[in-house]
Amino acid sequence: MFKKVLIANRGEIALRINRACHELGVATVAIFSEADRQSLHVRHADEAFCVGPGPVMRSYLNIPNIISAALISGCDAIHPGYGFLAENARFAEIASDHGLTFIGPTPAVISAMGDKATAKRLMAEAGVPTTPGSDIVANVDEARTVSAAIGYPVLLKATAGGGGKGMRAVHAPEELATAFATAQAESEASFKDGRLYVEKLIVNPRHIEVQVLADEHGGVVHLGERDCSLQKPSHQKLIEEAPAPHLDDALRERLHTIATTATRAVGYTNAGTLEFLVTGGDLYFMEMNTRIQVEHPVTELIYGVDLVKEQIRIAAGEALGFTQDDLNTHGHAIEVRVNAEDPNNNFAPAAGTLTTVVFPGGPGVRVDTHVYGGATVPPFYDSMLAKIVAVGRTRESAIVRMERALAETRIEGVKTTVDFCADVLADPEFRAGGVGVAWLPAFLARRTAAV
Amino acid sequence: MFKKVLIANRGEIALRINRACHELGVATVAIFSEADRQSLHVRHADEAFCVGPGPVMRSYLNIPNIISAALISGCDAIHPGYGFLAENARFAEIASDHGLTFIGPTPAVISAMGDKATAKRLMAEAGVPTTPGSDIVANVDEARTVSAAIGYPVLLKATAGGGGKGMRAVHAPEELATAFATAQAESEASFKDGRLYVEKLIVNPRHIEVQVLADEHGGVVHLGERDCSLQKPSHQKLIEEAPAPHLDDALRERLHTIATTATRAVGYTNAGTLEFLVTGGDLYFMEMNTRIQVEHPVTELIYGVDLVKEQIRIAAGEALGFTQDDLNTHGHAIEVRVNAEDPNNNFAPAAGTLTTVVFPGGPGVRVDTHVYGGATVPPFYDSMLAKIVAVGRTRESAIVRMERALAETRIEGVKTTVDFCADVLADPEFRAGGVGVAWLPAFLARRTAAV
Amino acid sequence: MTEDVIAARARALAGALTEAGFARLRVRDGDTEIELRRAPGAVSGAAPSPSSAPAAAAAEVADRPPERRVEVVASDVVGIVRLLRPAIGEGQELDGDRELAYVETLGIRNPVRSRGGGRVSTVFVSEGQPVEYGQPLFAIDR
Amino acid sequence: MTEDVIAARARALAGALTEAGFARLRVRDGDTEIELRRAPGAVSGAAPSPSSAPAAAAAEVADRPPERRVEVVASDVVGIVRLLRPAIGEGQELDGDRELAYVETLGIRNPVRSRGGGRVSTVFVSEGQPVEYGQPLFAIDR
Repeated sequence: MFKKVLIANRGEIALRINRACHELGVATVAIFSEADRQSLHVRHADEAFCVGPGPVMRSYLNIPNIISAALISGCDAIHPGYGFLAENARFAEIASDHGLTFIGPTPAVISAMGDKATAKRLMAEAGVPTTPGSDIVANVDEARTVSAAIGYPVLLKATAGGGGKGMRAVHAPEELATAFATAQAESEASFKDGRLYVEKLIVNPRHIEVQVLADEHGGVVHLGERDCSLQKPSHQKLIEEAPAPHLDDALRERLHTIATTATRAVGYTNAGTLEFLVTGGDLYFMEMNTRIQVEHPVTELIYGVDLVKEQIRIAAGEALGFTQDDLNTHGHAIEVRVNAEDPNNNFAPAAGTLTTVVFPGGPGVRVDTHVYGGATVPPFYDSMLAKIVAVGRTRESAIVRMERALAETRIEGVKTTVDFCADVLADPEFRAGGVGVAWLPAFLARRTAAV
Repeated sequence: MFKKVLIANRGEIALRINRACHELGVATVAIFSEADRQSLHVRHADEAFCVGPGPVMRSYLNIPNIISAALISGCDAIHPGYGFLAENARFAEIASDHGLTFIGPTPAVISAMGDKATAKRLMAEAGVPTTPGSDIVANVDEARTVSAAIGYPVLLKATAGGGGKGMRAVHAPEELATAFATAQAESEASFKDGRLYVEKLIVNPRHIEVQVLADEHGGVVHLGERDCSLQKPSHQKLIEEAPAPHLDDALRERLHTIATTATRAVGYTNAGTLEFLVTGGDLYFMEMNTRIQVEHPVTELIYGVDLVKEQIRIAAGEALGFTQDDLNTHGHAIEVRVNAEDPNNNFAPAAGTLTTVVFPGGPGVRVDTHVYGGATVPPFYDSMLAKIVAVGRTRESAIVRMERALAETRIEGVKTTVDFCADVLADPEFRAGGVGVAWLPAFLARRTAAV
Repeated sequence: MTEDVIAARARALAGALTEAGFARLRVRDGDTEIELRRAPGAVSGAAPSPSSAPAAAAAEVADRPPERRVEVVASDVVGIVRLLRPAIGEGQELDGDRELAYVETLGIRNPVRSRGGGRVSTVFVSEGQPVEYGQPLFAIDR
Repeated sequence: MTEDVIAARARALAGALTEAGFARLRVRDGDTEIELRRAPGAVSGAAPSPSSAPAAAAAEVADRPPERRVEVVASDVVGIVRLLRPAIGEGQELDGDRELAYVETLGIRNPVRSRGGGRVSTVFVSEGQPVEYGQPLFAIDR
């Protein structure tokens, strides 16, 4: 096991990793920007280094300063969390070059999965169903030929993409040229890589992802699926649950089998998530996230497995302490993201000081947060303040528990997503379960119209 | 199921009951004293009635005002929580007379178990091992005869007793007269009942209790045992865990069997706890608590059963939804009581305003509390601010998790038991597991000497 | 100050008074001074049961100028208000201590007394209304 | 104010400055006034990588009376301090902009410059010492 781990992140996930390290008896080093000096993730770590000013380019993405902090403090490993440098193969490589274990898969796998077109090709080769589509298209003419073959509507996607950037839906041939130019420009601006590929546009699919763990000795297990179909119009997830409701048993098993097969095929190690679009009885591989996900707690609560501890154990060379047969689930879990955002104004992020902070407690409720009464929300970072997770014996009991948890939550000083999420939970269609990714934007539009 | 329940309590247990009711779709009515107007238990209930000023005799023990509040608000049941009126048979009777279901056993059973000598006799009749001792002794001479027969050391105990009041250890015949007079006077003053009985004094036993649930249709189950041996010199529990460590399997099973047998024998219904003294391979029935216990969450966490919801369901006439065979445990849980007390000054209670309140979160941690940053701690009530509960796969992992949870906890404005409990958890003897009730006072003395 | 404000402030101050464990509290706010005194019998936990507790908690409120003393009579039980027949009305002159109403709790009628003479300036409650502990019932100009 | 206090206050103020997103901050406290200005290049996220960022963040502290301007030179990287040989010492006069030390980060030596003349009043660090971003290295009387 490692002696000391540098946590290359901030916020709730930095605290989450700090908890896992401390429970494993591993010392921790936090990094922080000048804007985060008062943050809980700094307070709870054994050591902490300021790595730069508030803006992420100069602090949380500042590779030399972060690696330097790890070396100076005598760390033997780095946990990247999610976001920031978590899927940066170059960062993993530099860490490795300096004798630091990167807690995640190998740089080669990060790199292959990070390039969406490559990932799709590799998965197809491993027998994983992928959305009908092309490899990288050189220009708009090639895109037109391919789109005609696939049949409209299609999606233009950036191979370096993520978070919906460099992505455009095209419903008819005459829209293609403009969409191509826009997507290419956006991708170039966001990722310094303007390469695009074409994919069949699946209308209102469900977003279902499978959690896997793979050790460095050939051990691979899945920890079931999560339904992340409740996404804001920006495609950011807002409410997640596990298991996915109303999923045909055969389809569920197929998802799990495909995930473990693919994990083995690409030589994956550590924790990872394969994202699928599911529509009717069909599933299509979308992408593989080579890191811990924000929504990992819903899986932890029903499997009783600490995924972050497993990440660290795997990176330290340990074999998984369980096989697929040892894993079973209890009940249903649901997560709500409490963001400092205004749901009545396009989820515009809000910064400020939290005057009141009261989180829920009691049975079946887990809160992961880095904020507290009096904390400031800096303007530089992700707007997530907390994850509230509820577990119950059934989906309905988990939802009811979440409703009472949200009713107990009081955050003042900034606008949050708490009340909006409570409205979602109360909606009969959500309650029935199994909605697609188009549901939440439609709900939002209905709600806005009603106000 | 009930439509509306009056919660005849305050603090964290009032919130706990409020949570259970809301998750069952039952409306709630809180009661509060003038000193608790700003408390969370008032804020989260659907309705709330002020029943009197701060002192408990005029508010939380004010039976007419409480029953009146229940009737005025249209409640059909009352949940008493623990403490206050929870084991007051007369209150249960008055509630019943006014058409309100008392969520607990029948007044007759409360009354029988509340009288310690009667309870002991009933248990002995049911074949439960009890401490060698007497029925009520009329005077000091009778006490002397009985004590000689039992053999010193003995305990003089008040039949109406509780919380160590009216209890005296007697190590030799010449101490008896003084001890008898003191215990009698104390019991008379505390309970208006000076009757005493004599019991063999078990030196440094473990305090192990068994949780039972019994419905009104003959269904009885146990939910295993809790080890509550970590008690302050005042005999108040401080740290509890489940299951009890290093307990011989045969002895554990005997405890469980005796508990369910006794529960049936006394016609018990609802949730109850049988407390035993355990020493070596012997066990002795001590008393039965006819209510939910403070430390119930450790059982909930390893059994996955919501005990307060079960209480409500049973009182509403439902049959238990599971049998003994359906129940099984996962892992180990530990609870730390965060009290507003100064461990360096005989756990003297502290009142004041909580300037900073940060509770722990993340995986495997549950917090039950009614306090928040800015809340005041009134001088009238129990000093418990919160219960922090940690669950892990093993005892060691639960303890380690609790250590990191306590490290995350920050309460400023009053002195608390947090650091003291962290010291207890770090002690090798505690870590080894299975200490007796004399251990914590000895640890306290060692710690005080070291300071 | 309106009677509503007097009642609200009196209740808030009564809470503070009890929490602080003091017998008297005076607050000056601009031209207005509010003084609260705990009713003589209403001391900490002395009464074994509320029905034997002395008459309703009193909150005295003084507004100046003009020189006016308003005393709020509050309920010291949880129950249902029963007005007298005929009911005491606003503007009614009281020539000394007298009954103003009852609050019924579990069938027991707890009398509400004026504890002195004056003019009833406000009746805060109506027949059959549920009231909690400390809830203002009448305001009396002394 | 002692140099320790100057350093501590300068760092605290620098944090506040960044959080608030302002370029200049002045605090008067009794006889003492501390003024901080963000170093011209150190603006929000403009620099693509820290090694190409302009010279160290500067914190100017003015104590009056007497009329004295102290400028604190801080590290803008995380690394190990390498003093010059011979090392710049306290009391040393600088006749203009010059190198004071290096901070070594992953084998790269990041020069620390005085950005003007003056007298070195304090050396906060020693050879081989690890420093974080924003950590004061030298105080210079201008």
